[in-house]
Amino acid sequence: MAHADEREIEEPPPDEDSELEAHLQTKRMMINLGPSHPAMHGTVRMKVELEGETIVHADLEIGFLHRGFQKSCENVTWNQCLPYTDRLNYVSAIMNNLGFLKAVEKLVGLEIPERAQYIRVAASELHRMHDHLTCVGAIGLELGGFSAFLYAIEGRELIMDRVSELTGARLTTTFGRVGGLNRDLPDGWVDRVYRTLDKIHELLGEVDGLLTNNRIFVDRMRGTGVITAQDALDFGFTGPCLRANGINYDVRKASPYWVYDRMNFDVPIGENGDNYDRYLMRMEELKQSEAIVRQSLKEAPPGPIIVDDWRIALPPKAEVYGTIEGVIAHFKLVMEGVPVPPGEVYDCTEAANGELGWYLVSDGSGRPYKVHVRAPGFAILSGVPRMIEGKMLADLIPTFDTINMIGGEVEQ
Amino acid sequence: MSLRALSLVQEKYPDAFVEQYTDRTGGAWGVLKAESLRPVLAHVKDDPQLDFKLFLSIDAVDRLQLPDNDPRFEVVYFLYSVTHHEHLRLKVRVGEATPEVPSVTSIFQGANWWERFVWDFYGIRFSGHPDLRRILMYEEFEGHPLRKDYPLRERQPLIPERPIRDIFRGPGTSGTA
Amino acid sequence: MSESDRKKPSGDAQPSPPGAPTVHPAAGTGPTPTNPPPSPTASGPRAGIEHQPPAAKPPIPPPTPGGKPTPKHPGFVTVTVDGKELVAKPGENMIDAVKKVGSDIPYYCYHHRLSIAANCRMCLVEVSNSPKLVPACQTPMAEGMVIHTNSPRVQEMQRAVMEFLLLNHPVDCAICDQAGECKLEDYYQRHDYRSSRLEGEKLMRAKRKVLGPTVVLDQERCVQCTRCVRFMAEVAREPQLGMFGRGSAEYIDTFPGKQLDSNYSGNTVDICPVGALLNRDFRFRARSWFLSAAPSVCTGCSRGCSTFVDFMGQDMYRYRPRENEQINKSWMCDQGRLSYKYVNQHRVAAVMLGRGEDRREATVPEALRSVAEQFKALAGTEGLAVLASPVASNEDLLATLSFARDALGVRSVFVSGRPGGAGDHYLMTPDKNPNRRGLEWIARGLDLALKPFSELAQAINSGKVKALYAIGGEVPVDPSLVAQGFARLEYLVLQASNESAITAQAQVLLPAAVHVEDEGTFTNLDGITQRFRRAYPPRADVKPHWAWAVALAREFGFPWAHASARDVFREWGPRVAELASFDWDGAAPPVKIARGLNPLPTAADGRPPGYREFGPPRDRGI
Amino acid sequence: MKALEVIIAIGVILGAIFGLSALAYALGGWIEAGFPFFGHRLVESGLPGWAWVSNMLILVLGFVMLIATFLTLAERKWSAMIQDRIGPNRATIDLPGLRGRPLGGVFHVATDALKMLTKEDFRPKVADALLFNLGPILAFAPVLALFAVVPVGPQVTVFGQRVGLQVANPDFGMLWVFAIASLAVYGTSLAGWASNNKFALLGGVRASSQMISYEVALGLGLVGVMMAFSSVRLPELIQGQTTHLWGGTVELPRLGAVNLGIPAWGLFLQPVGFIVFFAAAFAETKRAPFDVPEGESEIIGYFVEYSGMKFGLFMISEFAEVVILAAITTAIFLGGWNIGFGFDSTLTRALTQANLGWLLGAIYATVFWIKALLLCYLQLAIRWTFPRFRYDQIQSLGWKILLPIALANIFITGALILVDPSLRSLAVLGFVEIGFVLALTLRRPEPAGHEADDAHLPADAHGHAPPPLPGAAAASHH
Amino acid sequence: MAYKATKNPTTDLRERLFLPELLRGLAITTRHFLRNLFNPRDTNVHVVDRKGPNLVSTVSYPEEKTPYPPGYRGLHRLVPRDDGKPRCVACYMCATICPAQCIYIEAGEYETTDPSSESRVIEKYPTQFVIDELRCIVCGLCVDACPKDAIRMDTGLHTPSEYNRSGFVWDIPKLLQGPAVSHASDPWNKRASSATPPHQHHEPHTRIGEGLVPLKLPTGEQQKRTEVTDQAIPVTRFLKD
Repeated sequence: MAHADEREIEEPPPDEDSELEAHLQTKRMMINLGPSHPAMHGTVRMKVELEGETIVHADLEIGFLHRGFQKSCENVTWNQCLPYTDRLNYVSAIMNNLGFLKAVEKLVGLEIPERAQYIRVAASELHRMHDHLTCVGAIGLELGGFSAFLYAIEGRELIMDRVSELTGARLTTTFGRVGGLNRDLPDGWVDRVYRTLDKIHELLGEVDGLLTNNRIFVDRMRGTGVITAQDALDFGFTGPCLRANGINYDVRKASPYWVYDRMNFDVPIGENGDNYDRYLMRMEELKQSEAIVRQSLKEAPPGPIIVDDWRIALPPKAEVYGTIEGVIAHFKLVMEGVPVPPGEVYDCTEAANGELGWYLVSDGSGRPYKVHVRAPGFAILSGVPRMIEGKMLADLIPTFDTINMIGGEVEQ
Repeated sequence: MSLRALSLVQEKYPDAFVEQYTDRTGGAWGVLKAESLRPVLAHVKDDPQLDFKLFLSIDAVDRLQLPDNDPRFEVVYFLYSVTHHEHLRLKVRVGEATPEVPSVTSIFQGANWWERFVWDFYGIRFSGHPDLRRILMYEEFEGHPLRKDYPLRERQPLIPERPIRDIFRGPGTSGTA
Repeated sequence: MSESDRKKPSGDAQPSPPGAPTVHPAAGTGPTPTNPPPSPTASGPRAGIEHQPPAAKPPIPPPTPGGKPTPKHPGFVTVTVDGKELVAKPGENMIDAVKKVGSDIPYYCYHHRLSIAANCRMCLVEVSNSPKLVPACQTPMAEGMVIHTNSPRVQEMQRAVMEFLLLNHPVDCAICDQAGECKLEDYYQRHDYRSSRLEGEKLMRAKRKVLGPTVVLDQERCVQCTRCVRFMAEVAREPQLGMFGRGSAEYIDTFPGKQLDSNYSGNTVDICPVGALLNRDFRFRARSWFLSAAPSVCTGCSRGCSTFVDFMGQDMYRYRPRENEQINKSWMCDQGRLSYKYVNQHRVAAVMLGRGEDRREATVPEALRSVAEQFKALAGTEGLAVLASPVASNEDLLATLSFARDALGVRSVFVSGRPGGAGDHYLMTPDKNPNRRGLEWIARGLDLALKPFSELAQAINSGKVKALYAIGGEVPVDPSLVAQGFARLEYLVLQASNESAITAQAQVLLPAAVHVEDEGTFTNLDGITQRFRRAYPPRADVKPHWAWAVALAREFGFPWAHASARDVFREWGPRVAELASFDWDGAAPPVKIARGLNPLPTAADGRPPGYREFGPPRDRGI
Repeated sequence: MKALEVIIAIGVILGAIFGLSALAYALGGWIEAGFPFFGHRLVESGLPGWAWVSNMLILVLGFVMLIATFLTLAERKWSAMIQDRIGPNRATIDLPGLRGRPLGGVFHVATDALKMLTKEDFRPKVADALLFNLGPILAFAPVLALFAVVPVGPQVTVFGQRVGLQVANPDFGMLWVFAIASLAVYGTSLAGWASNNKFALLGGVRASSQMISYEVALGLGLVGVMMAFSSVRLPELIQGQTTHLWGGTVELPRLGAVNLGIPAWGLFLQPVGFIVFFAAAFAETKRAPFDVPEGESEIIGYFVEYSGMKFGLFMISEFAEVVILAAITTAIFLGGWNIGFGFDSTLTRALTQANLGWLLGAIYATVFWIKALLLCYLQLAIRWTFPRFRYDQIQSLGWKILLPIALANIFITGALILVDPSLRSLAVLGFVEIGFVLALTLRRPEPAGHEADDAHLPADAHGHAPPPLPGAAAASHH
Repeated sequence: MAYKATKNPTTDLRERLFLPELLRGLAITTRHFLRNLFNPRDTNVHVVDRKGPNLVSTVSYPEEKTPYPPGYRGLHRLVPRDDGKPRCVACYMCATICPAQCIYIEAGEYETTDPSSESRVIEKYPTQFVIDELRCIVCGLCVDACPKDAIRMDTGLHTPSEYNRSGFVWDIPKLLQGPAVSHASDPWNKRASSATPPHQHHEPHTRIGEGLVPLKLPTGEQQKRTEVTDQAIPVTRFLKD
């Protein structure tokens, strides 16, 4: 273990400046935060070396939630991967579902029906709000402002209701299929979404009133968890965490997919790269997402929701029940999966926490040969030691909150 | 997508690429020689014409079951340029016997964890990595699970597993449980 | 690529559809390499059987104008298939030939071992010398012919044929055993994939008509390709099936009052491209896509037909014939087909010590210690005899007999084995032991004399033999009689795979693996040695014979460290003259294991994987 | 219906307080007047003032502990209401009439107590046994002792004896509060150290440093009031606050002369002092936003290793501190039992004439507790509204903000008192300060900056003014 | 068109003074407190995004329940035919697509002599159909994959709790519940007599649980059976087809 030795040599020799300090020897305190600790979202273990309350060195240990995502996906058909993608970022599962499907569709060379694109946009943005509300609420919670948390969670709960009406499940949505969607919008759903958005708007105002200008909150957030733009790029920050550094990179704008180019929205950017800016990014994006949901639902055209190609999409049920053609196509698709032609693709969407990249390799069979997920949280989490070393122990809390680490996607 | 970048790199380092591809999805990528990986990555990061400063990720592909599987592993680097809005995909191929690739942690700090990831799951070493430990699997784990020849059913529990007996009663439980 | 290879449960024999399925042509389908071709080809990694020799590229002779074209390559026929030049032997079938250049012509009725019927019309192709589309199976290739297997006309025709074939096909995939290995499914998805345009009613005909002991017929599903009729007439030479009726009322059936009771009737199920003929033994027991296949050898008789073993988890479901020009062509007999059952049933599962009331389960070291203790005392004396079964593989015999010679000091070996039976006119032989020739060779190679079983009985009765080391539990006479004889033995060490009357008499019963659970070789009665592959690992303490021999030898103090059948063959194979030149690795069938659809791991709570959670498969059927 | 329930609940609470106060007065009067002592009555034996015994029992064990106990319920119920939840509503007693009626979750208090008492009393093997056990006691005992000097009701004549609701009225008055409050730090720091747990140690260190830091501000915040009323004894402070700053006597029919003036409550005279004292005392209670010693999402706190009733002592001492802080603040800044605005004189006159001293005292005590309960609510609301300070920010708040403000306040107050002993100019300054803060609070915040910058964007891009949608407009909320 | 959303509240006196913003926060929470204190809780769980005077959206679970939306993925059921047997023909599609491998099926064959005319048509039925509800991840792919409309997740129930794991292994007697479903394309509808109903090919475009053909109902015998089923599980829990 040569590298371990090198590290020990790199450590600075003990400070022998003054005689006084020689007598007043202080030892650094090593404490373990996690894997089961209220501040460690999911199960992350952080070995922290403290000098007083100042973090001298932090070492993150992840993997407690590892489920073998890639290996699992390599052994099921493309559509069967969807439940696995649910469990990556389980707070915005739809975005994972649809992001994965988008990559597969790109590999196949499919263009999905327009209505499906609109619904995908609306569902994604709803779940972006879901994710951001959770994050904002969690910031409140872990900084002690419990009411703000519950107001945000109330909004999140409403989105969950809408999502369960849309997808059939609150959390693990398994929404969408290669080539489109597995179900259309339920009756009256659009109106309920509008009402939900109204309510969330009101709740957000309250969260905003409780937190944004509160000096206690501002003091906790501003100037803590700072990362420079250079470092942020280096570590691979994307999404709100990168934009908080003033770097304008949003996949929805940089390479618009689905119908995002028809959506009227803006990308908020920050400048300081601290916790406060990251918090503001999420608050602003909530408003932007709300606008996108409204717009996409308003403009969604009628029409089919999945491609009419029985090699890709399951035939309509009546055809399956009644005709041999339908049942054959159905069987072939279930048995062998979508025949994705051999090749590889890298494709990305803007998930709630940043660029959700998929690197897919197909060998031409119905199952993926390789599914690499570039989870935004993984890169961001790897930058956390940089953000908190030299800061106080308590700064760890808002930092962990604002990066919105989701164990499921980081640990695959 | 990143053909421009590939050709720019080609200009600067004529010998760097083993192969270049474009595929039907519109993606383009290049396979680099292992020794030119670090210079090329440093170049694409710093050259203002390229400016691939955003480090996305690293992963590997075990090509064991693909028709063309020599060398066996392919380490893939994903970069993005926030100024030119381009993705860049670079690959390095490495054989099975001594899977070792130069580390790029000194160029991109974010590579640290991803390289640990690749080491963990594919057993590809990164020479010059400051702290090449497993990242998601536990230290006691043997083997590299994403290799295609790692058996899917292999189990390496740290705590001995206790079989759960009552499930073996089989179906028909709606009567007597 | 043979017919039987095609019918594999996984998708390995079915190349994925050409090009990318797309509804948006502008998106582009094929990869565009700037340099070399990008990653994997369509055939995929699991298409290992398919071998595509590169087309020969001799120098191009100058073209001759007018008249009958001069052969471009003298002695060969040169045609152009989909823009690629193909050099074929005269008389070669077009369907087989075009595969060499990567073209694929679909067909139902064609079979390379049967006569040409050309009645399914699926193989229609466009050729330069005919205004109409011609059936590829029937059309001889002419010099300079230009063949299009994939032109729009051909595609439209394939669609039309598929539509016709499906017109009267019942909506039966859900209950049809053929689903997953059905050519209708494959070709529909590849060539048609349109919805039904049928407005009227489908024809209704006899379903589930039992044709004989092996085969059940569903006349609705039949596409009238007559492969089965031709097989029974031409290969089995027992014409028991016929086509009856005319036009849309045409159907397959047995002749009135007759049954399909040939010993080769099972092959009609194999060659049936749809689910019309189904095997009654396999019926409804498993879905084909769950089954994994491993190349193996039938152990039903000394013919040693090459087979595929279809298995799921640690259970075997069926044999399918594997193409082997030397032995069984593409066929196997029904008796052999059913001979797999001993692999699943009445297996010896644990090491047992003691006889009668003292019998108890024991650990492996305990049993080995006990054997070593007893045998060491008797080693080299007349009182210790060795009984070897010709059902064991060559590797098993090599290791066990070497152990018997070196450690037990015997000079001769008694031969057990299954009792003889009937043979037939084609493949089945009277000797039901798959490896008698191998046993003979090995005994000779190891300087051991072979003695018949009857002498052992005498020796036991006379009290000459007190202890017996038996490899394999099969005996040529009634097992209960043998068991009575064995009861007189003071010490019986038996390595057996299946429970029988004899295993009850063993003081030490060591559970032995069967051939599907290990690698190895058999030598059939013609002296052809065949490798077989392991399908799945044995359960619990079950070990191959050679492994028991090695373990016992170590207990005796021999430094044997053979870890696989391969090691065993490397060590002792060269001592047997006939096996010395056998290329053990090279003779391995190319496909290791064709995976079933769901090889997912066990659950976190340690339960076995999904489908066979509740015990071994049951015997069902009509 | 709900309003009725609320009114009934409030009535029950007030009735209980009133009854308990009346009981305290009656008992005190009876002890003074009729309690046999050395064969004589107290008055006759020359040992008056023994009513403190009953006061101690009823005030400290009755009022403080009961209110603190019910605050555990209130904390959950009120926070639930703040956060749009229901709160405790499950525990019921299987008795006729109570069956299936959770009564707003009031029985949860009992179940909590039962839980605390019956939980395993766990002690880590590596902990220091003596100090570990001592911790909760040292944290709890001083808190109760604090209440000794707080007067809950005025001195009235009961059974012919002058009785007040105060355990002790020493000359040093408020200094007792400062002295005892600083003792509680031993409990927490011992608990943190003795647990032999790094998290607990961090919590203990944080707690002790925080409590010691805020001692200073705590004292200085009160200096202004003490100067204004020239006393450190709480009854005198309250008495001082009953005076009127402005306003004249109005002769009303049947009620006689009524002074409709603005009372000289400490809050009006010393808003800055109030804030400083309240913040500092809040920090002493170690409740959010000053709960870094606990810091549930960071280090879990000095009592991380405690369970059962030992943990319960820490918890209940926290709530007792809440009550006591509310009581002291009421006494010093909200005029104690003083109702103000002319009611006092009328009421006193009427009831004194009717010789219903106990009634007068009980009414005043109820008023006192109403004020204290409002302050309790304030503390709870603060706890559920604000985020937590950071450890160093607490220190800088104490040393860099509260301390200078308190000092400045003292100098200004001193100067103003010197100039105008009638306290009116001090009150004017106080009103100006209060008005300034309220004005800032009520002013609408400016719209966020970006909207002005990006005026060219359509309005609905920001989601604030979405176009009227058929669904949204038609949506009725039953 | 990115815009700077960052701001610096430390330049604002209100923020610097602590008090104004704290008071505003207190006002928000106190407003909630008072609103919830004086207004009765609306137990109408249908309208969860209410904006009325009382905001409490908590559902007191066992007493109040939120209705499952149509299409919600609940506990599985095996859909019965009109004659009470499962529609399932043991085609293993659900077992194939189940990512959790929680479905175990064993197929059986109706006797050729089975008096029921339907069995003549169907031949195959599940002798075992077992779902390990502990393994199930409720992804709903099995419902998608069923070519016979034989498995649905429209019960609106969750798996009830059990004391041992085997209780979570649901087999046919437990799974077979809910109203019977019949389609015109079902083989017994086509083959029951020589006068076969016309084959309906282009039934309306259906996805899971929608647009199904109305129940083919019922003779007196079947009516009785349906009622029994309804008693066991209130029909309201099932979604309208």
